Amino acid sequence: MTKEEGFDLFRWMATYDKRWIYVILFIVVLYPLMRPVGMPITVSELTRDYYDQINSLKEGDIVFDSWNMEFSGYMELKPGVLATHRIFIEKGVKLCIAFGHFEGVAIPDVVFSELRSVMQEYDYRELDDYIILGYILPNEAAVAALAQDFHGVVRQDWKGNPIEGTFLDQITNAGDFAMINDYTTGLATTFEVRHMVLTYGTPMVVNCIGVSIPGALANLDAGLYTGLLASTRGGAELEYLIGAPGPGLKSMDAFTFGHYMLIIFIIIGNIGHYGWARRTRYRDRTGIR
Amino acid sequence: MATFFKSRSVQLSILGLFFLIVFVPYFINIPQLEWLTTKLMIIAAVTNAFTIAIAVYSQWKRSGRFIREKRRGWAYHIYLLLLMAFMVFNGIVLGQDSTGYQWLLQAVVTPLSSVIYGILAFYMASAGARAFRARSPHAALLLIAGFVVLLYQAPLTGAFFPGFEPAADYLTKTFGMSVSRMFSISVCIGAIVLGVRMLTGKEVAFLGFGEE
Amino acid sequence: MVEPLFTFPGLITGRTIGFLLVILIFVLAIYYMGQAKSPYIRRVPALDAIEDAVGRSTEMGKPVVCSFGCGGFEYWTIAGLSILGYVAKLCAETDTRLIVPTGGSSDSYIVREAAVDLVRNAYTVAGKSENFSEEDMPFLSGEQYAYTPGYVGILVRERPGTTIMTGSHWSEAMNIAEMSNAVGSITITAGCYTSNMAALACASDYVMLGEEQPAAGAYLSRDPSQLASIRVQDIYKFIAIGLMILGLIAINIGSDFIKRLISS
Amino acid sequence: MVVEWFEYSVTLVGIFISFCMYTTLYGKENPLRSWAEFSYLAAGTGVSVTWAVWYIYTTAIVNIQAGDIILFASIILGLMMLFRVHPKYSYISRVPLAFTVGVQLALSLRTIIFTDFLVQINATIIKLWTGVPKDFLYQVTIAVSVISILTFFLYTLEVTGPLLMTSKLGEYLMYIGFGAIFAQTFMGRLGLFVGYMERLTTPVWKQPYTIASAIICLLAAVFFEKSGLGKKLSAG
Repeated sequence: MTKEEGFDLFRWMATYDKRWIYVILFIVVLYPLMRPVGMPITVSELTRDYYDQINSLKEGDIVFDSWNMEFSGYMELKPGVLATHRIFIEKGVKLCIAFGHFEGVAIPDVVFSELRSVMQEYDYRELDDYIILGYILPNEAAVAALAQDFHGVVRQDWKGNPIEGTFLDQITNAGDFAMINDYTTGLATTFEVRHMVLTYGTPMVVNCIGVSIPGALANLDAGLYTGLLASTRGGAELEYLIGAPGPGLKSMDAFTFGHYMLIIFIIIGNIGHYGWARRTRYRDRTGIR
Repeated sequence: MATFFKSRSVQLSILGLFFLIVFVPYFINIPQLEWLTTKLMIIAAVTNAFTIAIAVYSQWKRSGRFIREKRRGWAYHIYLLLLMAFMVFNGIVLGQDSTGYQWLLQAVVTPLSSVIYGILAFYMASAGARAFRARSPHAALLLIAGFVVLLYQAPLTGAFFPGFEPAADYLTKTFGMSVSRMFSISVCIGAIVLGVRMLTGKEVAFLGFGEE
Repeated sequence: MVEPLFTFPGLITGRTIGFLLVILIFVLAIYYMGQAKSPYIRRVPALDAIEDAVGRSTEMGKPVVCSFGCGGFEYWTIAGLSILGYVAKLCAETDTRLIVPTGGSSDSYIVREAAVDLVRNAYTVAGKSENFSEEDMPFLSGEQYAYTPGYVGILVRERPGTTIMTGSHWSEAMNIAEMSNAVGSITITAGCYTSNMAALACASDYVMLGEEQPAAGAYLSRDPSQLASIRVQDIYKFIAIGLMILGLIAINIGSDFIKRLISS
Repeated sequence: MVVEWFEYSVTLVGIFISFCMYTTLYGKENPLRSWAEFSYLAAGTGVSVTWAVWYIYTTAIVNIQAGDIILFASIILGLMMLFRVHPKYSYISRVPLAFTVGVQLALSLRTIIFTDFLVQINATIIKLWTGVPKDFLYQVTIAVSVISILTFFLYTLEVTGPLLMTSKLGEYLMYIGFGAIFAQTFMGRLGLFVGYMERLTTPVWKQPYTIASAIICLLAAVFFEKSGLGKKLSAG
């Protein structure tokens, strides 16, 4: 655009430097996190059904607690992880925790330090109430073997403590778990569906990231999942449902601003496209479509 | 000995034999094989875990070449090899609770994992802003459906415009779910046929059968 | 779940139909792979897009970046390798520099060896073996999130005219597609799961949806086994369509015959 | 609030190295980004090697010591697998490769026909009218969408006549689905970023370091570009 043409708003809308989007996204996310506004939230049917499934567990039920997420995935699923574990602790459910990624090793300290007060309140202890087995789901063969002969694969927890003499003595194969509770960015979840749910019929609830929701909805509709919590927003709704505000509800302001920012930029882009690009026969440089 | 390892028919027999031992008992009740199939799965799982060493070797080979030939950025490769060695030494020899291992895990690995994965929000935002155009009927449908679901997902919308929730629910639980279900149905057949190609020796590149 | 329609002595209940369908795939695949005359396959639009894009890069004197994914030897990777072979042939014939980022997962090391042979053969067949450089096929680590900045770094440094991203890519696909666009490169991608396809449909100049990628690979390679794969998949799509239509008709007039058949 | 030195140093370096990697968004090479990239590559590989060794120890060695002698085969096959990169003896790795691929293939092929084919088809076969208009609308939409989109992906026959119509319908319905899926994918990515920013701003004592790191790294990225040092000091 040469100086003579002067400023053309439509042209700017079609060709502005995209890095402005990055700067604005930083601002609209960081500001409400530091100065929360506290906006209302509605609870979806999906989250209510998920809550009913978790709530149906009784004291002493043993749950296969599968953390199929990198540390980055935990950033998205944090609200759901904290909310469901609060419910497990309060109900006295026993947890058998396994990781599907080696970064999983950094997550327990973060989770259980956030829940320290409720754990002390209900006297919820490692080895008595929950056992961390570590990164034991590296590939499909590992999941299938664990499902078929639990004690043939695992004899100690992630710190080397023997699991003999613990509540895991009641587990011989995947069918002995009351439920599979899965937090996932993908990884070993598909293998658990094939070799635990399909083969042994163990009910499975999943808290998945946004990318996995379409596939998870198909499995929920097909009966392979019995409950689904969708990404950060699902976790925030669960926090609201159980009356325990946490990182999820705190993030919802930033969530709203982030979505509205994208919508505004899409509108700007379309106005610029129709107002300038099409008018000047600006040949799409690829000429393919 | 070498001919045994190099022989294609021997490799395909191993492939086929262990395939059948694990495949058939799932359909035909052969209790005697249950113990063996479990052990074979554990052996396969552990054998797979060794491939990480190939990753480290490939990285050392590549960085070594950068350093030997003083290619641009060779200093970074020295830093990489030293830090990797330090991390492996701490993790395996001193144990995962050692201060060095935990420090690097919490100061480098978890933050950068979060950044690299989370940076996608920016790329999706700029892709949406740049490319979400109603350029064609398809693109217009994609745009409208995306708009409705985006608006619903912003929690504030629900408080003022409750109408978006049923619309977004319909779009995600029918069209979105159908696209995913369709791909499962068709892709799984491709995966099974690929298995047939491997078992019948038509696809053996993974066995390194460039030459006989 | 509904009661199975029938049980077969010796076969575990509820898995009979699945067993028969897998056996049928084996039979059909072996039959089509053994056929002298390859099954018909229509030319997919992706190939025209690839040819246009490589031609444009040649005109601009810019390199082409083509990757075959981060996975091991699986469905999408083999399609990606076939397309890589085709792009390598085009680049060798037109003396256009080809850069092939490799790595990305613990399974990708083994695929890299096959990819190097593939590209070397393409240059040899074109009589340009001196132009082949293994340096232009860097191994960017076995870690997805170290592979991604490595790949992005190549795009930022080399500023290719065309970026062709096939095979199985996961979340890094968006990083790569957006950076490819940012450096002014024509971006051709292939999605291997629904969320990627939706996002790449936005971010790319051309996106291969679902099986268009394996179909393109089969069309290019003329490899009987890849052609057989596409053929068997089409047959099973008709089986799926048939089961669903008949099942819907039956169940809505009061008979769960099809559902019980499937559950046998 | 006294913060222990370990947590303090880990948080400070973690915040700063994060914004070094965020300079990727600036789109130009700079040494901060290279430093972050190589740090992650090194430390990330170190952690994955550590856990691979741990997994081999706990799943093979511990069980062998407990009497499961057959698992000794996994150590032998694993060591043979390493020959993959040997220039001369790489053929030795074909036996463990053939074995692991054979087992893995059986595990997926024996179940994928159910989870991805039969169970999905079965779920689409459902009573359309159950007295609830909403369910009727949902079920009809799902049935029509799945069937018509399937016809869009046929390659070994010319798509003409009625098949062309359903294929065209399938394409349009697929793009509606893509719109919804794009929005869900964006929600997921935004959730990831917001979740990490929440971690960098909680507790409150982290906030000044987060803001400072963001500004410093942005200025550094601009400086390295304008001064031309970025290209020189960053990795090849």
